[in-house]
Amino acid sequence: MQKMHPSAEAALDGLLFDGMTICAGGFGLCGIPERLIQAIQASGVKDLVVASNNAGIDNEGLGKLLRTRQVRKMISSYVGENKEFERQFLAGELEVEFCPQGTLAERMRAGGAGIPGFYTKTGVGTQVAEGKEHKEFEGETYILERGIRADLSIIKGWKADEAGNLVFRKTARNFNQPAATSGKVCVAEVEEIVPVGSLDPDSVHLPSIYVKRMILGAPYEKKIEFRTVRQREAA
Amino acid sequence: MQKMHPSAEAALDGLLFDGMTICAGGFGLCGIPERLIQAIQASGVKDLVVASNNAGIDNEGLGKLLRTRQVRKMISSYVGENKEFERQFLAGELEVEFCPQGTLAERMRAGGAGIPGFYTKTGVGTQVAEGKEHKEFEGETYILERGIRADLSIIKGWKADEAGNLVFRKTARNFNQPAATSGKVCVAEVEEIVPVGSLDPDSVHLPSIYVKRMILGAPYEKKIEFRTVRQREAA
Amino acid sequence: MATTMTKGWDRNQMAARAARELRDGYYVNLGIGIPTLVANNIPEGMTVTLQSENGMLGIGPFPYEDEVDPDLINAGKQTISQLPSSSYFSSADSFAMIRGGHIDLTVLGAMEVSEKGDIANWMIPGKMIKGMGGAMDLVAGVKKIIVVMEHVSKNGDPKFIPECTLPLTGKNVVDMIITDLAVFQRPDHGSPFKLIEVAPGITADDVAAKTSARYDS
Amino acid sequence: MATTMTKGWDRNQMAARAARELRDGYYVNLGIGIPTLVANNIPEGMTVTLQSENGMLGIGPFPYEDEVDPDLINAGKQTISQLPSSSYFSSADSFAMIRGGHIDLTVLGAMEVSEKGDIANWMIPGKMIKGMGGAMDLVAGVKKIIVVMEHVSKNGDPKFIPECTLPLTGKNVVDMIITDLAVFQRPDHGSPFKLIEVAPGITADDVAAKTSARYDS
Repeated sequence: MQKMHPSAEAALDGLLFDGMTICAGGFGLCGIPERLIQAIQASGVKDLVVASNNAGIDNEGLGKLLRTRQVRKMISSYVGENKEFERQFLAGELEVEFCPQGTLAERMRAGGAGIPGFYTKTGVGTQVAEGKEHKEFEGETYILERGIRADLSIIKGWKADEAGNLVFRKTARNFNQPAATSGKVCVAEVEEIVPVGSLDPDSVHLPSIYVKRMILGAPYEKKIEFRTVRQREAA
Repeated sequence: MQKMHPSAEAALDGLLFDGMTICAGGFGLCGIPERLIQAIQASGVKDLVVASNNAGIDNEGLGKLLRTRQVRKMISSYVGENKEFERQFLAGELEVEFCPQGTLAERMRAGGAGIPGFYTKTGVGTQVAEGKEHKEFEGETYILERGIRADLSIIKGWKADEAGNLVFRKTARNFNQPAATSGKVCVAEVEEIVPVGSLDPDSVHLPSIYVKRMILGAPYEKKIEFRTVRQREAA
Repeated sequence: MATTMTKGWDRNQMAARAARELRDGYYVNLGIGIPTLVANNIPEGMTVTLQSENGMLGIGPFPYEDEVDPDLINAGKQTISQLPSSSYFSSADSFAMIRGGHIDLTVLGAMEVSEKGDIANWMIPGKMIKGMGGAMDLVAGVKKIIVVMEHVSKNGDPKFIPECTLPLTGKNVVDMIITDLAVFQRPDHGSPFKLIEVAPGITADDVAAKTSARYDS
Repeated sequence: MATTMTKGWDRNQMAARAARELRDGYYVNLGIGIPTLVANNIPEGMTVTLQSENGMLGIGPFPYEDEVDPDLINAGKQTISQLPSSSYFSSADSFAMIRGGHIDLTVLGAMEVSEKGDIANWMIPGKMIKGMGGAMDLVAGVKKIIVVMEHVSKNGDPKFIPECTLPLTGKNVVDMIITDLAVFQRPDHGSPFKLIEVAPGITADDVAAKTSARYDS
């Protein structure tokens, strides 16, 4: 069972179709599956519904797919820092379902865990709750949120072994883990492929069962949105 | 903020009361919080509701609390291999709520994650579904299961740093992780305390926020329920 | 026909028959008993990863005496070993995997299977109830459910029957039944089972005589 | 009174006032803007662990130039550093922590707070909507919610008002309001807010003149 593919195009072969739902990992530009996004752009597939915490920035990350108008709908918690997004959204060309960040992460996890719906207090009494089932548990009101089951998950990992066990690095883990579980198929891009046996079985973040196909995406440039530093005090 | 305590008794001080609900980690005799169970036994606290996958075996693990009749109700998926349990159960002295193993693990996680209820296909059409709300999602029937929020979680870890970050070892992780999150307070016993900075931040299984108090429980005997081995072929 | 053949498949042959349903790259959960023997019958050159529902992917063989580790057990609480490709996770994550439909195949024992694909394998009323463990989660979540069981009970009563008499583990979930006499399969959960194979020395009539469930032949 | 005093607290003093609500051992989530400054005001000798909702416990200071790591950012997407006690986890696990009530305290900015504890801080109709990010999860899940905001808007309108006019982030969730002029608190979500403190040089009448919400004084 060969999970490794020579290119993002090869790894996505046969998986893309118009109108499909895609779950993407990443937070801002941190830990985004940029090679796979690029290949999806190149494929020309369209009318996509994309669940991702953010929508990239202009021509970075999912911003690429927005620029080419391949996305019909975004399910996101925060979409600032993106002029093209703003233009399409205000022009009514792009549908957006705003979803609180924690609810979005949990919806991905739930979809991947066979849970079609769960109750949360998040959003009760706000626009987010409109049209959703309300239910009381122990005197408190909660709303029903739905699991997201995507046709495809695209994620970015740090290292994977040849069996598909994968680890993330620092805060680049973010949505990649829940997004990976929510797709019928998950394709991963990583910075390094290591031999089976190199990863500590106690420290695998994403067991091989979730990673159906993968590519080595390195080298990565890794853009930073807000570079904040402190100065060393003079010795 | 001192999380380390000199003994299980000290770590449980002020946390125990009659009629309380306790979530316990462990699977069979693997990864059970045996020092804490012993201290709960010694405290004499009674009418306990205990959520734990298993109920220990005779006088091992939770079997200790059963023998002293401190447990009013067990929420478990499998309670074989326990004569005293069987006696009390058949005599109607012990209440048992059978809960499918995956539903139990998810109920603990949900309780710890602020989710009072979730839908699952597990148990639909069986005794487990009786009296529970049924709901259709995309033409399939699911039942509503409730999150478990316990008064106290007791768990067993492998190593913890002084800040309370904790790692488990192999299959001893099991229910310890979800159980830890489900309690208003979680007390952990571990085999080794290491200095802050010794654990890889990418490989912490249970972030320090969940571990409110802890004890060094070593040395452990670690009993085995079914010792199965193979023979080395002759050279 | 040799007389031994008329008895149908033995336990290991039933496991071997179940193993023929494995495919390269499958992630599989095996129940206790005969299903466990499927692990010994994985075809050469095929990668099949075994899941243990307490929280492990990549179950290795039983350990050598000096490798026994109390922290490393399977869902049957037996000591096992790990493989280079193994990974560990919590029981919550393990059942997220199972419930979420990520496991390709599970092989389970059963006391009864109905012609509608219901399965009963966790409880006999009036006897001590031990609990369902992970069986209800497995039959509800895994993509393909194979039951391996003796064709008849110790009393000689059919176990593949019109309606289960015992409390169910799952309703309309079984995809394939492998007994010591025959194999039944259905393409989807709306279709009836079909007899697709009989054990050597067994005839379709032999099977029919010992089955009360309706099935296509 | 010196004239500078009559202006009330500056941004850093507001953060310092919020920091007085910290307790040893607290796990805290700080919003963007003034709330971030609370981190600079943690009392000496007190252990306070900062959570970043993208998936980290134990936020360190901004990195030195040569430590900058694109894989290490906070929820505001700024580069940060780690501490020896840090841990990383997924966003799903991070919000399980938040939603589950494990975070002791969050300090957030707001556009409006109502006298019933409603908060609006994510959207102005007619303007480009950026989304709520994690704000709705935080106000729904964290044990104690402190809002730090200017007492009046740029137009001089009160921000602590009878009813929010902007779309809500959370309903009946705020426990404490710290402005440049005063501090309001309530013991529980069924009680009215009470003016518990005024900034140096500010009188209760000054506060009343700039507040349309009802509160106990």
